[in-house]
Amino acid sequence: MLEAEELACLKGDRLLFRGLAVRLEAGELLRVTGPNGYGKTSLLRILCGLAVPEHGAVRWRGVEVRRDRESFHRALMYSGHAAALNDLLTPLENLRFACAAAGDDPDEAACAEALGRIGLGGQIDLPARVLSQGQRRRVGLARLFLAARRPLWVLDEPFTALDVKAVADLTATLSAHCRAGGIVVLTTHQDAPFETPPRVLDLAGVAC
Amino acid sequence: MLEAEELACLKGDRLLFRGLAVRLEAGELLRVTGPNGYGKTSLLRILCGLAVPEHGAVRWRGVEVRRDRESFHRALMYSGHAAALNDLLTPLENLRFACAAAGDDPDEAACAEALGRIGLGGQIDLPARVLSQGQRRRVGLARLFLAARRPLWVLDEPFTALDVKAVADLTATLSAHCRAGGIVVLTTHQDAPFETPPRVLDLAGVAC
Amino acid sequence: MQWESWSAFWSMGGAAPFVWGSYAVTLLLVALELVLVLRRRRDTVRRLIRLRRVTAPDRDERRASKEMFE
Amino acid sequence: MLGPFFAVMRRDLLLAWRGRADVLVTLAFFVIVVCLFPFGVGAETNQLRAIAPGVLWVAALLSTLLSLHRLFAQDHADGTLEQLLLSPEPTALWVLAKIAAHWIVTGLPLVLVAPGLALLFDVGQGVLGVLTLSLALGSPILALLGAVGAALTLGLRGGGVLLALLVLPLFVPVLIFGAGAVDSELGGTGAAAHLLLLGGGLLGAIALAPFACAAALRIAME
Amino acid sequence: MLGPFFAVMRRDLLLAWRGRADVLVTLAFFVIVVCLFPFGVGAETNQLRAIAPGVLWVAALLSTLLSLHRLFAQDHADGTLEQLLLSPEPTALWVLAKIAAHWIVTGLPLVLVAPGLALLFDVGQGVLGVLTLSLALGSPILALLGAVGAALTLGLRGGGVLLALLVLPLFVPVLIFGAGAVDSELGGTGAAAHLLLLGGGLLGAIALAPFACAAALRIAME
Amino acid sequence: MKTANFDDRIKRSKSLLRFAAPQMFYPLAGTFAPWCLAVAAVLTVLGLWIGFFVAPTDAQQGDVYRVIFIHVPAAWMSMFIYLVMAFWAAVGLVLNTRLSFMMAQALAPTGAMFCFVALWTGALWGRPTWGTYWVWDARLTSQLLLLFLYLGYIALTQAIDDARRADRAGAIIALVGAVNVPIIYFSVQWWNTLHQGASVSLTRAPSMASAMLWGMLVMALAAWAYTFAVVFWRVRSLILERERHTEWVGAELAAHEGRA
Ligand code: HEM
Ligand SMILES: Nc1ncnc2c1ncn2[C@@H]1O[C@H](COP(=O)(O)OP(=O)(O)OP(=O)(O)O)[C@@H](O)[C@H]1O
Ligand SMILES: Nc1ncnc2c1ncn2[C@@H]1O[C@H](COP(=O)(O)OP(=O)(O)OP(=O)(O)O)[C@@H](O)[C@H]1O
Ligand SMILES: [Mg+2]
Ligand SMILES: [Mg+2]
Repeated sequence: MLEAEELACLKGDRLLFRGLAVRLEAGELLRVTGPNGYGKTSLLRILCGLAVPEHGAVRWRGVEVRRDRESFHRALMYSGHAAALNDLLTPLENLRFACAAAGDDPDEAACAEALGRIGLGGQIDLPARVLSQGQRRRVGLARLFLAARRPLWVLDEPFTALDVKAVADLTATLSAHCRAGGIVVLTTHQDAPFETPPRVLDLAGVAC
Repeated sequence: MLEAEELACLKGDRLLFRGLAVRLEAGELLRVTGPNGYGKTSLLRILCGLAVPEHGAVRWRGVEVRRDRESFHRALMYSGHAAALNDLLTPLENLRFACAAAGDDPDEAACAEALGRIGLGGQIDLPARVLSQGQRRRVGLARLFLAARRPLWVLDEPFTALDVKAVADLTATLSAHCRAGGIVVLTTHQDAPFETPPRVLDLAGVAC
Repeated sequence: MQWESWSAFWSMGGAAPFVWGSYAVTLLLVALELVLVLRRRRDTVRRLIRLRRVTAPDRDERRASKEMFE
Repeated sequence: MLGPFFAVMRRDLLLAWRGRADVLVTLAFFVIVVCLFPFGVGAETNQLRAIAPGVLWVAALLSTLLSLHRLFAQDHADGTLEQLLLSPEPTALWVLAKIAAHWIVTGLPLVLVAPGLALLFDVGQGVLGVLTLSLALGSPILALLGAVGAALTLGLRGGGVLLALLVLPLFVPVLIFGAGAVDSELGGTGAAAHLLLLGGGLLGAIALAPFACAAALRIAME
Repeated sequence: MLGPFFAVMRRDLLLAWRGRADVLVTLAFFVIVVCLFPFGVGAETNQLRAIAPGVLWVAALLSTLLSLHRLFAQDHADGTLEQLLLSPEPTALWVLAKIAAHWIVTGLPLVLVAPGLALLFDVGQGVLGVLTLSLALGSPILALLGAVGAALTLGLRGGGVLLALLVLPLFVPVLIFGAGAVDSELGGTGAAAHLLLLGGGLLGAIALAPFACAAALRIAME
Repeated sequence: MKTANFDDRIKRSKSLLRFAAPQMFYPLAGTFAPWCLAVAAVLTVLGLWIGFFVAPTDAQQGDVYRVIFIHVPAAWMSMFIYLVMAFWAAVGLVLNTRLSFMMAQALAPTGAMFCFVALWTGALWGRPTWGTYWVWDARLTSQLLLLFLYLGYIALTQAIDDARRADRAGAIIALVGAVNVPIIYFSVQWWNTLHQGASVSLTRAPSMASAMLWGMLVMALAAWAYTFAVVFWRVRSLILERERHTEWVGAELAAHEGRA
């Protein structure tokens, strides 16, 4: 489904990696690891089409993503370092907007339910500005419950700032998505309690 | 050394905790735990004097901190959620400024060495803007090596975004600081490999 | 030749500040630009040479990367 | 297809409503700039009347400029822009929605209060209509052109003022035709030609600016 | 004791140097605003000459205003301000350092180019000195007063323009005396009284503004 | 191996397009630049000689008019360079050739310099002839706005330090500016004629003395040659910067090191 070939990433003067190839089939979960600054975030942004690689190409169902950006992005759900929350809007409003902007349009009840499931039932009406770090993160992750139809999830350090229980819940959600035939690519420095140990791509191995 | 009495924290119309008391002696390491949104960050900001508690008082060596802000702040080193980095300056410049602003004035060589120790030897001349998430975090933490003379360290989620090796290093540094008679207060959701399990203050216990 | 004397030439029929002001500033700017351009070239070369020395150990890798970019 | 268009529009209007103060202060800035002039140039009525259309137009232009950097900055900082760029729908579409919402919030109020301010400068009642119309046609052009500049300078140091440098030369023709419309109405030539040109400019800007803006945003996020 | 003062000063000047474009573009904004006026009000030399001091002063005021929100915003966003407030030295001291660095970077260049721009409006050479002096005394006052406003509006939604609303009324007296100095020099009354008042205002502002600013910052960070 | 093949392929290819490859253009520019500068120097001396010693004093203006020998070439160059710059920006965006963006960026400072020179000399000329340094005449005003367009382009490309982003963002603003240049020009023309009668305008002497014309033309040619020289040098630095990871730059630098 998702293939990357011969990827190279150059940042300023530094070649982070090159000749990186990866191929993911339905149901796979890939964990990208590597020490700080080895290019995990850079790789994920390239896979999403947010950044252009110095060399190489990314393919989705055999089509280069730059050729058919729209259908690739219809299949993708990305969550980056930044939470994509507006401080003035409530978690509910933020979530509805995030879905609508991505082209889905879930109704309010579905969004409220997703927020409840992720443990923000009590904060549904607060402006996002006053949320705690972990609560902000959760709003972004609530989209996962509404994006089940999107096969490809790309998550950059999703466990940051989450408490232990939330980490376990999220891990379960990710596993369920894979069992249902989805693909997950994630980075994390924490040890997440996956039932079956995920496939690992260690950037320390391909680094230049 | 550091005492807090009868602390209460009110946010909006939510009382996060009340009647919280804690007393730390030289050489102690306190880990504040609790699920997301239970008030860890709020507590730490109160302890530092950045926020005023709804009720109660914080004392440093027996003197209320509001009475003698300056000598309390001379003894304190705080690292919050935000990294306090300017994107245009290099890590070296950022670190030197952070120290100078806090009233210390280490020379350039000492700063460069601290950065080298924390694993940023190769990034010393890059603008902070291009650093990876973990590298940004490290610049802030490099101050720990230069703040050994300050007895009280208050760290809000210092392990976020750090890779496994950096977490281990940081843990060792904290333990060493305590052995030398310092005090450390930190929050984290991750399990850090402390040699001796730290004292724990669980906010889930005092939450309202 | 139109000028009776050098001093007549320099006074430009009374418009000396304007004429010579124009020419002087132009000359200055052109000279400045040339100096800046040449200095930039020198600095670039020096900087890149220094950079090459610093990264000398992985020069082989760089060569490999170049091949890859082709 | 229009999903993101309306989602962005609705959200931006909601945000403006939530941060009500914002709307009021762009307006307030306009009013204050206009009112500062008499302090600067002295209170002679004839002179003030002569410069009034120019002052109003320049003030409108400056207020637009001042509010422009907020068009994408917040969304850029909090990661929303990244998410929008990953939207499967065409980028130019939601960009247009953002610009439209921005104009409704910052441009429209100016158009509405301008006649009132013109009266303070003792401008003849006959030309108030032309003044309003010229602003109504011109200020969306300013917003559209400015959006391109805002996208280009996104996340750069000194963004706000760099933006000013980039777009002000582009604003000059709008200013000339806008202020010129009022003057030629006063001079008796009639403002039709100026207004037609402004209208044509508006159509051109609507057709081109969102695409330039979308390209600039993609470049900025690389 | 002066450690943080010089540290802050050095850093802010270094930052300005690093983002060199920034310095140039505040200046550019000033230049462009001044140059826009003729397009708005028409190119008649006499009229332009009459409004020139006012226009220059209003433009200086607007450029100052526009650059103000950058005074603390960046440090607030990245957490530096939090750290500075935890500094054991007096807050007013490093606040003064920040303001001084800001003026050197944004105010001083305006003072230096103003005479050149005055020539574009064909202002008599005799008053150029007074114009420059009035700006040299007035623009630091603007920076000091503006800093208090910037601190008060820190982190608020619509900060930039809310700031404008807060400080413009405070700026008006400065504008009146500043532009007035030039006018009375032209009118033959001599500018001494105006300039003395500006000088007095400057001393007062230096004495008081840093403390007000420090208090505002502590409140903003709570 | 592959690299060598690629280089060979470029060298063998007969088409002119091969010079679009930075490593081909780099030595070419290096060879031409000094020659261009020499030509510029010779032409300048010739032009100034014509201007100051052959051309007669003007009946109306006296000797002030001798500013024309830099004023007009500078004004021409400033306008022409902007067009060339926009052209390269467009080529870069369409064909995605790195060298085009570099050319655009190398041209901008020289264009801005000529623009400023035209303004400065015009202002100094205006003082004795019109009695003022500046009037808001259409032509002068559009020249001023052109300077702002240049400065905006330069400031933008300088503020972005990722080369790829700087190239493309700069190209967009150059093109938007180019679309606006005619609009600005005509609007300003209209504005001025609307507001102000033809009290002052650039009325030129009815029959320009032919020596004067020649002087102007020679100086214009000198400006051309100078522009070529400076732009070639600047683009060489840019190429080195951008291509620093490639092998041929490595070889080039090694050669430099050897010489030093
Ligand atoms: C700041 C002031 C001035 C500016 C910005 C300026 C700008 C220009 C420009 C852009 C051109 C070239 C336009 C074209 O070829 O169509 C030009 C040409 C010329 N200018 Fe100026 N000018 C200024 C002042 C003056 C003054 C004061 C005079 C003389 C009284 C003057 C005399 C001329 C002449 C004779 C030409 C050549 C016209 C031609 O070959 O068509 N300029 N100027
Ligand atoms: N202009 C530049 N010059 C040199 N190095 C650069 C430049 N820009 C970025 N880098 C380097 O590129 C790397 C970017 O890494 P990236 O953010 O992808 O890391 P990461 O693996 O996600 O790290 P983390 O675990 O800390 O999030 C960093 O090491 C950074 O220092
Ligand atoms: N105005 C308000 N009204 C109601 N609740 C509020 C208000 N402001 C803040 N809160 C709540 O106060 C809490 C602040 O928590 P704080 O940031 O201290 O949590 P934390 O323990 O650090 O969490 P985390 O682990 O996520 O960092 C959050 O639960 C937030 O929802
Ligand atoms: Mg990362
Ligand atoms: Mg917290």
